[in-house]
Amino acid sequence: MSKFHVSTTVNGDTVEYLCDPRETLLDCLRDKLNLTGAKEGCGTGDCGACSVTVDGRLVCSCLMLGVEADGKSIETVEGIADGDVLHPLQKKFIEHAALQCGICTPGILVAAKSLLEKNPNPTEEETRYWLAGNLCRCTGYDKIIRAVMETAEELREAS
Amino acid sequence: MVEVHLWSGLRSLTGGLQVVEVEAKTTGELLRELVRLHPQLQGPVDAGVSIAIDGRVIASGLTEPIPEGSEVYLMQRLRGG
Amino acid sequence: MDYHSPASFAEASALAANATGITRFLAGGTDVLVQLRSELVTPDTLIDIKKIDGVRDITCNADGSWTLGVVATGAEMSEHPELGRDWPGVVEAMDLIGSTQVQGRATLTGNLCNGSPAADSVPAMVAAGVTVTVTGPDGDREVAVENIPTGPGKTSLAKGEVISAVNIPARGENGGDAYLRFIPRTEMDIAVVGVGVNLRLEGDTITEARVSLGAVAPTVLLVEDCAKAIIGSTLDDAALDALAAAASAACNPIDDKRGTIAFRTEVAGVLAKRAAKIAYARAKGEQA
Amino acid sequence: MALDDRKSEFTFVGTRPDRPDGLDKVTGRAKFGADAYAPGMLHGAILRSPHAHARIVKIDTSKAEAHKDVKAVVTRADFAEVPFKPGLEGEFWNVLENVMAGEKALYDGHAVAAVAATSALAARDALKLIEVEYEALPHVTDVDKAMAPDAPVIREGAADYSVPEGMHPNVVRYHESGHGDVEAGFAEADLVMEDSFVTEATHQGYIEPHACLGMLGNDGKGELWCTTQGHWIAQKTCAALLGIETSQLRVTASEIGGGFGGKTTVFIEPVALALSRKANRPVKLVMSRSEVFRATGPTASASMDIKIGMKKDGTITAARGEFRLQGGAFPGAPGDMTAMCAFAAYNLTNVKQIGYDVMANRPKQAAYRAPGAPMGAFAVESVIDEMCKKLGLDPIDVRLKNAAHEGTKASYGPRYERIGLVETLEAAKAHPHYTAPLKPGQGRGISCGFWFNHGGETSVSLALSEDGSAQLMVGTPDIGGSRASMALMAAEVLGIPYENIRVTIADTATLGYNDVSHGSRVTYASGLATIKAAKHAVEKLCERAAASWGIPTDAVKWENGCAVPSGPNAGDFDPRPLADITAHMGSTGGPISGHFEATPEGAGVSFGTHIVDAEVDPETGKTSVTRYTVIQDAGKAIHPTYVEGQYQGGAAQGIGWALNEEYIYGEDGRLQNSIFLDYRIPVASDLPMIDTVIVEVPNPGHPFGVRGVGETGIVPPLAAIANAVSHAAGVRMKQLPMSPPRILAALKDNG
Repeated sequence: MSKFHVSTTVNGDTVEYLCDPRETLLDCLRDKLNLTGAKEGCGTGDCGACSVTVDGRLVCSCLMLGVEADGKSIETVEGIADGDVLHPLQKKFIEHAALQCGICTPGILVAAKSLLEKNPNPTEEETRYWLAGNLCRCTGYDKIIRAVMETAEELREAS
Repeated sequence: MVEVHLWSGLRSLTGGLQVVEVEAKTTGELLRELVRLHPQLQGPVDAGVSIAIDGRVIASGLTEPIPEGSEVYLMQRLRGG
Repeated sequence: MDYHSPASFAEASALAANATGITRFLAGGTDVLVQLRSELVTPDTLIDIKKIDGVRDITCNADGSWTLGVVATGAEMSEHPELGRDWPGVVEAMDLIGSTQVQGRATLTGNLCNGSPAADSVPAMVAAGVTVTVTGPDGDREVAVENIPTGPGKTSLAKGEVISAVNIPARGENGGDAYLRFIPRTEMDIAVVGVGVNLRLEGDTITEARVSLGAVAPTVLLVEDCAKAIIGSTLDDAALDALAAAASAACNPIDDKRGTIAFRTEVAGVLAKRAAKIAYARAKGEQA
Repeated sequence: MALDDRKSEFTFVGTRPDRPDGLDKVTGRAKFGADAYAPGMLHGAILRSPHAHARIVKIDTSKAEAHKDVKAVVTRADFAEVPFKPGLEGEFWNVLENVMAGEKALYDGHAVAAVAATSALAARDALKLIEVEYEALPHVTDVDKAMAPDAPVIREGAADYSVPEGMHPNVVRYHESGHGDVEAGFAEADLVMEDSFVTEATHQGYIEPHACLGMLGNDGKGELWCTTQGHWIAQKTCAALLGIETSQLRVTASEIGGGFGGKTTVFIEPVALALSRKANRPVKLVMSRSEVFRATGPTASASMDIKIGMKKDGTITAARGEFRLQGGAFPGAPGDMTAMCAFAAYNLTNVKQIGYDVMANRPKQAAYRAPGAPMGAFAVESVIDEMCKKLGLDPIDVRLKNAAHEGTKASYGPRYERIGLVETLEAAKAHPHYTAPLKPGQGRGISCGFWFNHGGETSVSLALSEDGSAQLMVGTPDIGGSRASMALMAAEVLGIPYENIRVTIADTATLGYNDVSHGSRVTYASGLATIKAAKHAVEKLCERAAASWGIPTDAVKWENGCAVPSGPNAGDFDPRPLADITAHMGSTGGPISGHFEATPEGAGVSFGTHIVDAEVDPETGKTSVTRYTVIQDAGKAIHPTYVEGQYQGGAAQGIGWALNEEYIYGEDGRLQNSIFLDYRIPVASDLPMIDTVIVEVPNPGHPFGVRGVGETGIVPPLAAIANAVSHAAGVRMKQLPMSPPRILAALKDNG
């Protein structure tokens, strides 16, 4: 079985890897690029723990093949902070205890960032529906939703 | 002497007694005495028991002192999640 | 597994025609990858059609009809400024599929070709009278959406055939469509029942209607009795009751992990009424 | 232990600082179970039975072994030949049998063989080369059917001493307790109600699948990295199953992506080590979600009968409950816990409870947050609610009238110490939620809940650095922010800033034994041990100060992070801050550290009361939870934000259990919904904000008054939601989950 050579951009860096066509983008990020921030919680696109953006579009990296990433631009949780300056969402998640075990946190941060980029003023309902594909089993979502909405408010005030 | 209250499911192993008197100063002695007096209690003791002394549940410790006159209950070993 | 990314549908069709074993086309991949990962279906040949020119385009034609490229995603449909004004039912049906993440990849064509009787977009497309262009070794043919699925996981597409475009009719005057589904949660579930309604009015009276049901039979149903129940009416209570009765009567569901026969049959009627009211209000130009 | 130094004024405890592992967790840096890699690492995969119950006639692994990418194949024959005692008393045998089937496959998903190969894909492909010949046997998955005379026997002789004569061999444990005369009590009642209830098995649903990386050399020395609630139990169990010495296996706990009780045992860890021993290379094993559902512990399913007698004024005269719990193909279903907890909230003169532990062809049940308690509360609190309705009484008033308090003889035997049930009920009654108007179609429900909590074996070590900072090593994996709580308690004792304390979850080679993070014990037991270890260090700090001042040690006390003379007679010396003492510790007697090892036995039981509003669509039977309030006694909240988080998480899991989560088995005994698409845990859009009220009735068994808070929060929701739904729908729901088809069917039956 021949492998495919893929050249892609991840968090601004040009990277290359060889992959079997059956391997998902998530497999490639984790096993070939050592970017283990994205997690596999289900492998079926139901939990969102593997969320990344591809050319600016929020997707589950478990529902995309590694070979499809060729020529794309991918952003993962590892790229959210600007160097050592945390993104406001990251700060707010820590401050609000919007995580308990933290396994869903990378995916939720990627998804929430994508929401705020599209909609700087989401309602609670919009936030909840946007994040419906990001399962969290620890928090009951309360503090997550509060953290996202408060970040949105802060970002609006700052701009 | 300590009066040990058993759970009712154990009566079949003590000839119908639900309260058993034993001489014991610690939880470990208490279990040893219980089994000595009622050998059939070996089963539940092996399966795991907890001991409540005046309401405080000793989950597994065998060295806890049993003060004179305290109220003592034998309980199934507690498990948690 | 061989992976190909052809540059044209003709090439895609030829690849499929010449492939042996199991062949799958890869659009959004939200079903294909799940089946691959769970080893339910491991294709021998996977043909990625996303590199074909124009497959993402959403085009409004001169006659008011729409042509959608086969890998236009749910998110792209929802974000389109005009499509949802013409066909809110089709767009909302597509939008109901999966999460925001899934919307970033999932397509109408993929939803259709997966062959699930519970596919959300399919009843909406059937009600809307959508057709698809099928490219095969012998050229193109146009097929009504309701004629694509033939049973759970099965389609009428022959070896070497691939859907190359989605054609949505012109909305025209005084028309409205709607899609509703029942799921136990608010999101992320497969439809237990789905109902698509598309109708046209003259004044307050319904003159044309198409009603389709999902997840209540081996394939999505286009139910003529439902249409008959409301055509000629102003969607009064009697018409709604007749619609619900016709919808329930058309059901031929199964008991499974997602719902019971009794539940699906009952709720099909309930949702038919609710969807018809929304479509009716839309046809009248009211917000709904 | 003596707790003469109880504290009620705090500097750090009760504040809400950022958690120490926050940065790692928001940047993707935190390393969870599947995030470890090793040089030369192989990938493992496990072959699982497609049958609910089958004799394994033959396993032919030769084709898999011959494959070029495959480096090892293991079956049961590759595990320890130690003749573990089977049945209830032999938990090692049960675990071994569960992680790799012996003569029989006992449930759909039971492991039968495993491979290690050079890639994950190669390992999965190689599984297809293993040929297993099965002889299918009759199966049973329902608890009541498993107890019926004609039920297939899962395993002869698994029952223990407690099971009365004449019961089916699938009944493996029996519990009966209570006091008074229930029949006499029923005779005194103005109203007696009797009803039956059913709950399905649910899964803990942690988002992180089980994952591990193991290396075991043929010298008997090994390393294991795994996601677990307790790495010492993993160490002990793996060593036993592989026939090696416990201390030769070092186990490191990864960051853990949720457990809720489900990661208190091992599943893939011994398999990875067995593969590694055979291949002589590190082996990583990661479960798929489907494997998690099929082969790791769901909670027990239950079938229950309740009978309660009540006077017109709401006084409960007698209560009787029978609880049949199915816990998979092994002993362990917590029928005894269900029975002991069911009526624990009430002061009862006459009470009797019976619990059964029943085996069936399902995966071995594992603990799930207050294991056994939620089902019993569902049944009991539903009947009480129905009686309140019949008698026209306020449900909180009735509970207050019968509430257990200090000195009450508990339904399970002993008298309560100081408890906080009444306080939670009073807070519920005073909460604006309780009297807020309801819209048409909505109903309100309340319920109480009880859980024991646990202490357990605990070791903690604290070392001071020259610069005056402290490193604290605890052995209970941090699932929900416990490192923050530990640092707060250490800061409180040492009097140094919270930020100056680094908390590490130590591996099994660097700290003494620790029980699992379960039983709501971490903040209680590791917290108590942290306080004691810090005090131990403080004693040494005081000794050094005393020596430098030339006064007796007992003339020095510790105040605000400084050694100070303890009175006017001790002499006039300037306070010596901690950092001042540690700066010179090398030359004044050596390094300073404190440690504590014990089994704290004062966990203190816990109560909560929940209020919930639900709305039911009468045409579809769909329920929405519109408002939720959790009120629970925390004893003392160390980090209140994380206490709230525990309350909210428990409520959310309870909502899932009540409304949509269930194990669905087909006629063939196979699990039909082993993915998150069809095992429906609540998503963000399903839930409202979850309000919390932290009641603080200090636990006399902890220096700061802490009671565990992790588990009690899942006990009341099932009943509270059932009560709300029943009021909203106008029909009593007696089966969980209250899925739309069940509610709609109940509405139809009700006309």
